[in-house]
Amino acid sequence: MTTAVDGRLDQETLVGLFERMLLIRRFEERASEYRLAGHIPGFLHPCIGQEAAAVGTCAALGPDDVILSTHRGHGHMLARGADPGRMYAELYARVEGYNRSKGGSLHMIDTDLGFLGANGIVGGGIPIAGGAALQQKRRGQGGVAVSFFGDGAANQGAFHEVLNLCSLWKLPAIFVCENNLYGEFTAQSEQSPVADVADRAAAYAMPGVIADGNDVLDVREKVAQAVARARAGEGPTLVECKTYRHRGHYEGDMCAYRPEGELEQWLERDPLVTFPARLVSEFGVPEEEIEAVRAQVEQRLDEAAEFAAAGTFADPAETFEHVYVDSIEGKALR
Amino acid sequence: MTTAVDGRLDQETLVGLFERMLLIRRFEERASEYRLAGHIPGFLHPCIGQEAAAVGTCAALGPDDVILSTHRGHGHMLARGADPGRMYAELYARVEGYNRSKGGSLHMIDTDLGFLGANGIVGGGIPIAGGAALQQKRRGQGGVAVSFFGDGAANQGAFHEVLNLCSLWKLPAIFVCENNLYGEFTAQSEQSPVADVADRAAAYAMPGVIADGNDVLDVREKVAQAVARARAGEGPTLVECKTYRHRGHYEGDMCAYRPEGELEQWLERDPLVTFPARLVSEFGVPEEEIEAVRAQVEQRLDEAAEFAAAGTFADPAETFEHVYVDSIEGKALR
Amino acid sequence: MKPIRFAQAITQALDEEMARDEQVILLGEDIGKPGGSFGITKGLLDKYGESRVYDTPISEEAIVGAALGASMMGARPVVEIMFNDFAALAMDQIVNQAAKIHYMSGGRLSAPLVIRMLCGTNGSTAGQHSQSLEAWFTHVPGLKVVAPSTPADAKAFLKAAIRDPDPVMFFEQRMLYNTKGEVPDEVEPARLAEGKVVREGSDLTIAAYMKGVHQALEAAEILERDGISAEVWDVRSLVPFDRDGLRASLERTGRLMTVHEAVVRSGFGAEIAAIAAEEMFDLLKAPVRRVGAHPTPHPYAPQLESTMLPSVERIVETARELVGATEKVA
Amino acid sequence: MKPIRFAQAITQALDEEMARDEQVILLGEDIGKPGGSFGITKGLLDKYGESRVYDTPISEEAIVGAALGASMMGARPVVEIMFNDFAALAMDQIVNQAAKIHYMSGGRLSAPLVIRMLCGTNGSTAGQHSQSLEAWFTHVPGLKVVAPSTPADAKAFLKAAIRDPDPVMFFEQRMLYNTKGEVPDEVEPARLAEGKVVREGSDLTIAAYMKGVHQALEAAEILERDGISAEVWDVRSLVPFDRDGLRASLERTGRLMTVHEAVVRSGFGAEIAAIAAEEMFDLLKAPVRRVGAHPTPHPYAPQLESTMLPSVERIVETARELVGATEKVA
Ligand SMILES: Cc1ncc(C[n+]2csc(CCOP(=O)(O)OP(=O)(O)O)c2C)c(N)n1
Ligand SMILES: Cc1ncc(C[n+]2csc(CCOP(=O)(O)OP(=O)(O)O)c2C)c(N)n1
Ligand SMILES: [Mg+2]
Ligand SMILES: [Mg+2]
Repeated sequence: MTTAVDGRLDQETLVGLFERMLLIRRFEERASEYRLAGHIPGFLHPCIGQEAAAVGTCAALGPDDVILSTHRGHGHMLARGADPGRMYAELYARVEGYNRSKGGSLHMIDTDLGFLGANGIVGGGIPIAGGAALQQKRRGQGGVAVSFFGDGAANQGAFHEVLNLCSLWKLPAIFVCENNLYGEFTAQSEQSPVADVADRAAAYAMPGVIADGNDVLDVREKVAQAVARARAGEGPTLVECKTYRHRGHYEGDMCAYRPEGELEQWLERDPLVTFPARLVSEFGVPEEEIEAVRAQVEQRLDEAAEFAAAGTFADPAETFEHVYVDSIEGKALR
Repeated sequence: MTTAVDGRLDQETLVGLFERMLLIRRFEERASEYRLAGHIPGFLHPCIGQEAAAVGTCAALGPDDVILSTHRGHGHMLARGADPGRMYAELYARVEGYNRSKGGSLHMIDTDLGFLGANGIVGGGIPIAGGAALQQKRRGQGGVAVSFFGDGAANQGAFHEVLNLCSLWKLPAIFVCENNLYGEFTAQSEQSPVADVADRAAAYAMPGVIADGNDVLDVREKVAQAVARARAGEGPTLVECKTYRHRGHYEGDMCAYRPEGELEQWLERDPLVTFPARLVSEFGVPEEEIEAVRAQVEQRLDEAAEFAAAGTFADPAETFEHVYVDSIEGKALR
Repeated sequence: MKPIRFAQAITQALDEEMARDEQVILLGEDIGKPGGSFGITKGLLDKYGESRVYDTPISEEAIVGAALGASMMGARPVVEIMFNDFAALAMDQIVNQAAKIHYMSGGRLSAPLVIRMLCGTNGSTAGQHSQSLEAWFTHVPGLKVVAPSTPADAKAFLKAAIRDPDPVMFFEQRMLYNTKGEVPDEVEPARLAEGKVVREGSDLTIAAYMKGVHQALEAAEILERDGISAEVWDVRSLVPFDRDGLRASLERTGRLMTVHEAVVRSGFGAEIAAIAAEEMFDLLKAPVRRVGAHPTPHPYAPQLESTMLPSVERIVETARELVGATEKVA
Repeated sequence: MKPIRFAQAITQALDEEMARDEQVILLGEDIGKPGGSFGITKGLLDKYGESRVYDTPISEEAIVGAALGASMMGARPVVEIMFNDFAALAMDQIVNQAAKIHYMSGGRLSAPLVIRMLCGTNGSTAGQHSQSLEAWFTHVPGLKVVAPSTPADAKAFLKAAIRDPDPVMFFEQRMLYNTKGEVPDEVEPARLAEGKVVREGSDLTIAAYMKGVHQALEAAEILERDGISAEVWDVRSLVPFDRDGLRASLERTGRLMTVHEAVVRSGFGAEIAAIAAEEMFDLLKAPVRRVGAHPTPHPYAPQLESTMLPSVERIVETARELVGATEKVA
């Protein structure tokens, strides 16, 4: 079962990558249903279509590495190994959620996984990742910090400041740009004259690499190289994953801005179609195993949703907790 | 007297460039004396050594062009043709100053010259220049907007955002980086892994050009090309002028951070030494004319300083004016 | 005169001002074809073209800077900042540049721009999309700050803001976008300086703005049943602030409560309370009371969020205490 | 116990905390070899090395972000922002990120960092290097805000701020750097919550902080000659704010004046005044008065600047009016 396949990844690992991608896909599809059914308030920004970038990246990381994510962060967190039950619980606004229902989709955090946060501010996680990389370097144990961000975020000032700083100090940071061709409802080409975000790496004397963001193995490979470079003390890398979000910017967006046929083209490269096909044809994974994974994922998500639905709502008094670590008299300071 | 020299510039123009550079040099040297003598409160950031960048740039501009400057802005303003008397008056905090003594060195502005302001925030003028360029384009009369900034400012987020935006919209902006090798007391090499700021232009799909910032003709030439490009609707250019400030970051800085011999090397390339020498040897300007210019500049600055010293102090009631254009009842709103 | 939505009133003001003055331009994220995240600018790109409506990269500082530079040279830019939380990314251009340029230049330059900002929660929008940060801007001399509560005011104040020669921060509370109100067919720009009594009363003055006005009005209905007569005074313009209007109301009531969705601590209610305690102390029969968000970040969970945010119930209770307290004292 | 300069007290606090805990690191512009624009960190790079003292590019947002990310992972960063005006460039990281991370994570993460910021004028430093923006931060739940007035407090509070588990905004008024005061040899970190009576009095309470305390003390001397007894209460900690301390003082005096260099409108004096008007109304015998900068940008010219800024004379005059006014009323 664990025969080495391409010299590095055995079948089990490969199937594991598929499983993670499928978990993300189905987590998001279900989340959108649960939202329609009224279980989830607030925003949802599904990452459907971008699973390979999330899973490929996280597959190249070790347990001491940390991740800063975005408003489209469920995939990153699941790819990192998060429990979908606690994630749904957070979305359902239950105390069993990762953040006791205080964060929600935009601010999910799990320190145990080194998942230092989704972020509601476009580009807002990038500086934090720089700081995490700084502390990784100070620790000297080879840990890296990964910063996920979108093509739109690459036009924020923070991107520039942080890439400069991290390259200057040779910090172990990996900047993973998920270029899904859009920021909200506006094409990337209308937001920047530079099509390849990776081309910006040169401005910081760091390598800029393009990965096929719909190919989990390619992403994994490119990120792994970046991680090796970072662990070796050679500094950060910018990895651009070319990908596409199948759904709207958020749940409810009808995607009127898309040219006809664009989605269809990308659907042909859907990692959840192409990768399992490759597993079978190229890596000799039996069809039944694929089907078994599908069933497991559904079951896991059934349980996750049940866990969330059975969760409890925070007592209103919790509103005043966690404003400060040492809240004076347990209440928010006035 | 107006014989064409290098195919474009006649002797009068060349001598004019020298005159401007000398005016700046002596303006700054005197300002430092006047400050020591107690006439000038607040900060002074002298641009001594960088005159060629200022004068070369402004020599490539027309009357409808506008300029955004920096904390080291006296040279830019004088290069643009400002009256040293009104400038000293501003520094002396007199109402005859360009800004009725409300701005001082860091905030000098003359709308008549299209000089839209020095700036106390490193990088703070860059976004404004982007907006000025936008309006120039909207006007459609071929005007450009020039943004001066330092090597240190090139690490600010604003730099990134604005260069991206201006290139995207093909705005008539010229980004003139005066790379004087330091930001305050820290070498540029300790602030960025990229030695040539011009190398960052590629990240915005715009040309990046390096000029010898101590050679007024080279600067003028490179900026003129950028201006032509901008006027033709082809978008912005980043021009990096390699130069050096002879004095400290501000008056009072003893420059302990400089490696030995560095200043001396740059003094050999002092534009106020090399350019007049070239005028004589290469362009056949008579020594006497150079001397005459020197005398004129001193006389002009004598008069300027007298004008400032004879100026009046604003009535304290002026404190409350100009907070709003239509100050309610002429007073600051509470 | 027909009822329209608050959001429509904003669109109409933009449209009419753009038609009137070709120097009125719009800048913001997704505001072109898509019409912005909330549809406010829908149709304006088609109507006025690319030299009037600028759909920008996600670069808040550059956007405000672009508006500022253009405004110095004759344009009348109106910026849309999608959520006021994101203004945190443009504070230098707003505060250090736009607010001060007229003053620092000794009156030689000015910055006639408007920054429209959505504020307040939209329901579980959590920590970074729910804040109400207007107080920050009221602390910055050189800025004007407007916060309308009705479609009619939104339209009249936005028109005034666009014609105003100074930088105006224009707050639009998300929760008001779908509220309806009568808007005259011809709206004249308002004077950016006046509050307004929207309900007369004699026992206490509730100085409120934006959604707070609606909550105060609801509370006033309930209080009336208790025999408490609340005057609701819509602040509307935070800077300049209508001291005379506040005084006139306190002359009638002698008691003051402030209401806003922003966090109470150092919110604009503090300024109003301080003005009253400083300049109208002789009129006060009772302590000033402030109702607003409790000082926590915005929680995601609905029941926590509604605990944090001001509510009609809190206003009613506070009013009862306030009027009761005075009776005890008197 | 010997008198040292305020600036030295800051250096000592940094030095001692760095010696105590190797997770204390410094970040800021020019803070390495040059020791920072004001020499505060001089010698610390040599003493503690490059993995403790980070001289940064001019990138305020990245600097604060770097501190924040490191703090989440166990470091105790102290950032130097050269002038608080430049914090405008880092507001997202301070306000949307650092302030909220503990809350948004449901208590799973925290951000024990300190942001040291110079504030106030240094004499004709004009529009962009003179502001006092502390009030902004007091409006943001999740941040603590400290503003010491003496070397001893500066040292004790900075040590406390560094050991504090939350993000602390630490204000250092430029004009105090050269003032001297006694500092015990062994300084224990202060509790970040207490104001302090620095002069006792019975006619009015002057609640002041930073330079305002020194101005208030001078004014109190002058007032004493008039027979007016002013109590000076050093606020010290703006968030958390010492309500009990204020109440205790008002119980003695019944009159309140606030003093700070920040612009009065929506300054922290408004919050203090509002607290008094809300919670201590029964103690007030007279209107609250606020002394601070008039609402204009900072002018360059010295005589305009001194018109704008609060002065001992204005405090004295205001106190006379305040005490006089009550006598009229009474
Ligand atoms: C500072 C800031 N500006 C604007 C927004 C609104 N917004 C949310 S997502 C988004 C688009 C982001 O595009 P990109 O970075 O490409 O990420 P994607 O959504 O495509 O994953 C925008 C503009 C925001 N959240 N934060
Ligand atoms: C936002 C901001 N950060 C820091 C400063 C303090 N400061 C003033 S000038 C300067 C150095 C600027 O370096 P550079 O851009 O290279 O210009 P130069 O002084 O060399 O002309 C710094 C850090 C400032 N004024 N504004
Ligand atoms: Mg995108
Ligand atoms: Mg420099």
